[in-house]
Amino acid sequence: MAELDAKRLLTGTVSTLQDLVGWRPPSEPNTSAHTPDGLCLWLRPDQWLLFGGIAVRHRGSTAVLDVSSRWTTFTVALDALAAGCSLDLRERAFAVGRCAQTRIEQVPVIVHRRSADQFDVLVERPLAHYFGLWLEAVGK
Amino acid sequence: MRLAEGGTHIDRSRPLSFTFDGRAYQGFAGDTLASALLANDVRVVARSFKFHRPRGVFGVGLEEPSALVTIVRGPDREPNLRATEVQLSDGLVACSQNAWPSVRFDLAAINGWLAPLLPAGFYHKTFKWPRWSWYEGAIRRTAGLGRIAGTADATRESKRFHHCDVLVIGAGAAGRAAAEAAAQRGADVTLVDSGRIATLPNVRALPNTTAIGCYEDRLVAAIERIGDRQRLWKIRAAEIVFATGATERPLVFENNDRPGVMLASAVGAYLERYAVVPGRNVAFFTNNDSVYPIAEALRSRDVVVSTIVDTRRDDAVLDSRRVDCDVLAVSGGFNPNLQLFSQAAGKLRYDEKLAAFIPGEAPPGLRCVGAAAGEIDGGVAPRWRSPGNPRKQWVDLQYDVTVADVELAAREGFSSVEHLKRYTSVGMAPDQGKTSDVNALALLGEITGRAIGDVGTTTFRPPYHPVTIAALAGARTGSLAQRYRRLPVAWHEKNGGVMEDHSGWLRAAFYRRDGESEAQAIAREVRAARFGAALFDSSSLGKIEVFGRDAAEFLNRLYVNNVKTLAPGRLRYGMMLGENGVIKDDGVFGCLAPDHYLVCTSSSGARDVAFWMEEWRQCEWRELDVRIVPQTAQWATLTVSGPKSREIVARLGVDIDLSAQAFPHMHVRSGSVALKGDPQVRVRRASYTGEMSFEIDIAAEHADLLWSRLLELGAAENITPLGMEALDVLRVEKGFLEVGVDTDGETTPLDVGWGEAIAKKPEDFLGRRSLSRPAQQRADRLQLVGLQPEDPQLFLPVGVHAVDDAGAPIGHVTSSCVSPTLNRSVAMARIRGGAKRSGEVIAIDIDGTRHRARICDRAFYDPQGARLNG
Amino acid sequence: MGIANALQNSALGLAWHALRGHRHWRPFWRTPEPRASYDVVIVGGGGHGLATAHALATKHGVRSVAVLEKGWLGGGNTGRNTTIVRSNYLATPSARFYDHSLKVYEGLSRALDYNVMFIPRGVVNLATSRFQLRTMRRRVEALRLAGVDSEMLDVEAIRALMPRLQIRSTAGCEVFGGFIQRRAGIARHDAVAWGYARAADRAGVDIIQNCEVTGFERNGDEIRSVQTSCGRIGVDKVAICVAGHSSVLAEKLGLRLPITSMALQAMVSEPIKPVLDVVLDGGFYVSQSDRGELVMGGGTDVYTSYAQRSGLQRVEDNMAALVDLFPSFARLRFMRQWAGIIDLTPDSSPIIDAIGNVALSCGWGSWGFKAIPAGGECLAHLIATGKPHPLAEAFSLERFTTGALIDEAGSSGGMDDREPLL
Amino acid sequence: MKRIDCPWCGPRAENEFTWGGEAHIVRPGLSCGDGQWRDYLFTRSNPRGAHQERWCHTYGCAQWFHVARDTLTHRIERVYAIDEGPVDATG
Repeated sequence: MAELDAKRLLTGTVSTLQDLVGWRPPSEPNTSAHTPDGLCLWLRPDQWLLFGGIAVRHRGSTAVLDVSSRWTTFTVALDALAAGCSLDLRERAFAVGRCAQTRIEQVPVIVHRRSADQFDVLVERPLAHYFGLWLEAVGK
Repeated sequence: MRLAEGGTHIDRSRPLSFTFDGRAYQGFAGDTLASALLANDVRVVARSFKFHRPRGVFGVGLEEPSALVTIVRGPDREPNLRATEVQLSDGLVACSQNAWPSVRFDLAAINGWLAPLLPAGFYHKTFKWPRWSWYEGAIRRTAGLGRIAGTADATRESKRFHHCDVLVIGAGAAGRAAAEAAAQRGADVTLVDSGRIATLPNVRALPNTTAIGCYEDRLVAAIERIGDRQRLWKIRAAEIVFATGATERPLVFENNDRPGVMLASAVGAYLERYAVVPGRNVAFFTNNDSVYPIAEALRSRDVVVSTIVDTRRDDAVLDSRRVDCDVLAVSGGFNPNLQLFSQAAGKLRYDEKLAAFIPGEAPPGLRCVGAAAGEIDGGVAPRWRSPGNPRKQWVDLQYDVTVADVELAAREGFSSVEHLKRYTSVGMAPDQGKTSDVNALALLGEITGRAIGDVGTTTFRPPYHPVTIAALAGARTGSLAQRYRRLPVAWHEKNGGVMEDHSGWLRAAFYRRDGESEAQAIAREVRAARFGAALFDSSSLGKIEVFGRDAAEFLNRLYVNNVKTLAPGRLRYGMMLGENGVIKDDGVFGCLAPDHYLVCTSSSGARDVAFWMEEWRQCEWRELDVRIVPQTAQWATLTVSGPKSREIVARLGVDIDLSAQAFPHMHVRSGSVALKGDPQVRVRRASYTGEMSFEIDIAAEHADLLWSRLLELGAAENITPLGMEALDVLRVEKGFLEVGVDTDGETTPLDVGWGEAIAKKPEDFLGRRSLSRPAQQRADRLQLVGLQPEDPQLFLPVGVHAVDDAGAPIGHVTSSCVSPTLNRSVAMARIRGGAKRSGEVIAIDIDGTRHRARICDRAFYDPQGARLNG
Repeated sequence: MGIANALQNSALGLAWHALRGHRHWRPFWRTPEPRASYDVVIVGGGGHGLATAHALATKHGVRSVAVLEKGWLGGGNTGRNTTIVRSNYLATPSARFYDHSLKVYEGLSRALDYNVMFIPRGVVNLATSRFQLRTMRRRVEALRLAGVDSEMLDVEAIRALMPRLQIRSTAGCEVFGGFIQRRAGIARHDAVAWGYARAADRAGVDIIQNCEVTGFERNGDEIRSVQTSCGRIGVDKVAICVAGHSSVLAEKLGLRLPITSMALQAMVSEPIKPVLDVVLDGGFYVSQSDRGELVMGGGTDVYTSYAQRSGLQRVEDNMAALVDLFPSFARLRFMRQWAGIIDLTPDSSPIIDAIGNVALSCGWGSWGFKAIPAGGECLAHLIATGKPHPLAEAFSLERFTTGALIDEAGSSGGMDDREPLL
Repeated sequence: MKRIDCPWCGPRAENEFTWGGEAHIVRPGLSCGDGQWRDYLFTRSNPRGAHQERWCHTYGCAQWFHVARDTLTHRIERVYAIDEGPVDATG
């Protein structure tokens, strides 16, 4: 759990965001990229999650928001993840660096593959307690 | 009996002891309960479902219809297990079921003598007078199979998702070949089998795993047995190969359900795998060649095979000849196991040569191989029944269905195979007709003079084999059964907060203090808000940020209010409707900048509203430049409310001018607060209590700190944590409505007094057109009003109804409290035509007694709202 | 054979037939060839169609009636539902309608001379929050004033009714109370179809199975004949009672309806000795059949579907709900699942109305079984008299234009909402 | 459980998606008649066969898109963008 790490939500288009923050977020769905300001995950065609603390600002419908508290990050091993995640997690289908939003049981999650066996799983804070219990249960 | 040598599945060096019905027996590692019981010459292991006839082991695998037992583990018991699926373990405790006093002598066997009176569907033909309930209880108790434990089973089962290119179901010769071939093609292959699997190169093997269901888009559910636990596998495969083999079907003849009558293939399997012969003198009864090698194998182990009656030869002699034997091994041919294939929408067709259903057209990505594909030695001479008493010839052993029952069904017009199934319950038992279905429908065809292919087969339904409910529930039991959202402030639970479910969030109903009743606690919290200061965790409040040049236009289409006139820094209370005109959600929204708005929703509406906004943005109003970001989880919201609230908030050290002039009611300001790291805050002067309030949004990670800080800073004013119940009292005193409580699936804004406000708005908005339909315009609709009982101390429970002189309902109470502030009972109610009936006294019916109450304005407390401005 | 007929369905008859090896039972229904024309042709041989035919023949003296069933009698939702019969609906028109149906059920076995095994086990709904408890009180009071039995239950009363129920789970989920309708219960679904079919057949109704309607011939606004797989059949009036397939038939009639067809999943456990004596209703519902199976359902697959295919998700959700309510059921086994196609209306209330000489009974969603007797009576009344039955006036098509909807989403069993992430 | 091919995320399990009902229903203006408004609100073709509908990848990228699906076989004939007009009903 690394809650206090600064996170930002970027919303806009690739080009309007480039104007606002000075770099292009990844345009390939469900991929991540290392940017000058930190690791950046594709969430939607018009939304990205940045692991970094750049200034909050907006210009019209292009915006950078603070989401440092919104998600709690868990580090989860492949076996535990496969207990509840319906994604095809074979490496050829979900390589290191890929990310996806999906559900685990009744919990919406963002999954990011850090290594062959290590995943970051981001859970919205109000459900983090529940997800923690679930992780404990499937760990047994 | 067990032979001295042999047995591919058993390990003679590891003897195991177990008990059945209290008697101790010995078996070997690798035995099933069935093989061990046969090895110990236990012949009667169960009683049948309806007639309580003695039954022994009949098969060797999941097809077993008769030998149902209960496994006991301490206080826990698992009923209805087939003895053939129970792996023997040391100290295993098994017992028979559905028998009293014992399986050897069962009083309910009387049903057997009554059989003539109990044909299929007999209960529909009688027990009508005086009514079914006079008999139902007794009949219910005799039905059912095993008993379940009275205590909970605490253990959690696990689940597992799995993906592969090729899934092969069944590890027999054909399955192994298919798996090997696919692996050589370089495919990622998974092989599942109910039993053991010898390893294959580059094949993921899942032994002790039974595929139980084949669902859409090639999703296969499979159950892995790990000791006495089960794990559910959800396997998604690009291609599925069904190597599910075939199941032998019995021949139908008089007393074919007696202990000692067994499937020939089972007799062969017990000999080969467990070196067990179920008797000393085996006779065969067959209509095909499959039994001869088995007979040979028995003879080669010096087991007496007294005779082989082959219907293709000896049909004539059947009635006359007497054969001495203690085991009768029967074979009526084989049915390919196509249940899973059929669940996956595979078609079946009847094959005359095999007298069985074989795969027809297969959906893409599915194929059958081996016996499942009909690769079975033929030579079957179909024979669906025998001479003699049809009431003594069993078609379905598990639910006690006889030839006579099938005849009766046909006679009474139940000639559709689905009718047959429902009328006689053939194939409806836990085994789902594995040994009975083809016999039953062939018999039906014979009786009704139709070809079997025309009779058709019933649909196969998951699961192929019963699964414990625990395995399907998986981890979602106990503390994981209910998925609650938690507030960012941990303080509540540790400080007397009575946490309850409020639309999916665990929130404090009230805060318990020693020696205080619930009502006292609530009253104390209410007084604090009215006369001092209260602190409330409203973090579940929905917070949605809307950006863009067209943000105002976008929101103006969503709200019944006029959004465009809202100046930066201001808040407005608004309502949203569904297109049907019904109130969807309400709350304040604010203009932070001309291209940046904040939408606050109810806790329950937060996700729904954001979802609905996105739908309109993406699907209908694509021309608008606007983006929506729900930030409910990011921002905690702590509300300080009450006459003393301003001074307490001032002590926080926020860089916002809090004076009434600079920061009046219904305004919003941003700034930072003097806590570690000077976190940003957004403060709203909006109130749900009717008192001056400061709603402080702060990043959730700082919520704990801010909460305790406010408690410190307000200690002098005795700042008091406020629970949901007190909040409810406060808003009822003010006559503030709560969507979903004071409104329902039919309530429009016109019903809650918003008619004029709406009339002022020029533009269209979602749901507006619905409001002008005749029914929404009627004067006698349920309209929200205030209600004051004439007896000021009489509490009007929520839900009680107002009635007219004739006693007909004219509305109901939606919210209510005995106001500690006004020291009188006040309520809100939806009353027919209520809007125009202010001042009228109406009758409220509480448990049959009428009480008088006056219709009045909803704002009972501070109607002018002077206290809000403070 | 006179005796055989005289002694059809009774213990004595059973004994008489037993002595003769049950060789003299008559078919439940004739299998007639369709006539050239009928006064009324009812499309759909489920409970509603058969009950309508029965009411036409026995209450309104309309003898020239045919029921056309494309498959086998009762093969649709009548034979696929979870057999709950109750009348604890919120809106007064609904409560009155369903309560009439319940009253008929109470005497149906004797009326049809066929035991449909209606058993008033009592139907219980639980409140798991203060909010639900308050909402519930409104429903109970409304029912009481409409003359329908229902009473609030406190936790102790609930514990007494369901000793195995978990009142407070570790997750903080708590039962705050509930309410019961004691007269409500369950019946054997197939038997209701067979009983009505048998009685209708004896009253002269022609029941024609394996006869699919392929089209209609109209003369002006009136339908003059029905084209079927068994040929053309002339009609004075047509009734459509085809539940999930209503839109398909309507399309052949040139009508469009406020109906969406969806798949509802149902499931049963293995039979065990009695463990649950009442019917537990709500988002997830469970009762124990006389044979000992737990019969369960809950949640609709929320998208248009005509595929009666089983899904896994509902089973996992419902079994989790079951174990949370009754932890001691954990080692019991799930035995079989199936799906039915339900016809949902926007307000979860039915439609009983006529357009020209076509009478329509649909919108029965997941709550049609309990309504079979009243639905049949009301539709027959509409067909025979041309006027809506007083109990069914509210269930007109017009309400979707005027906006006079009868919202029963809360008490119909409803749909589950999938929570958006966003 | 079905799989639906999200135009952005590729094939995902059915329970990540939300069904949005029949597609290409035009919202009439305030001046429309009660009957027209009824048809917009409630009247649906609800066909047994080819159907054009809206789905949202709720648990994924939260994007709405169109799906041409057979309601009898559940086979998805085509997935197309939310801003595309109706496809020929014959698929």
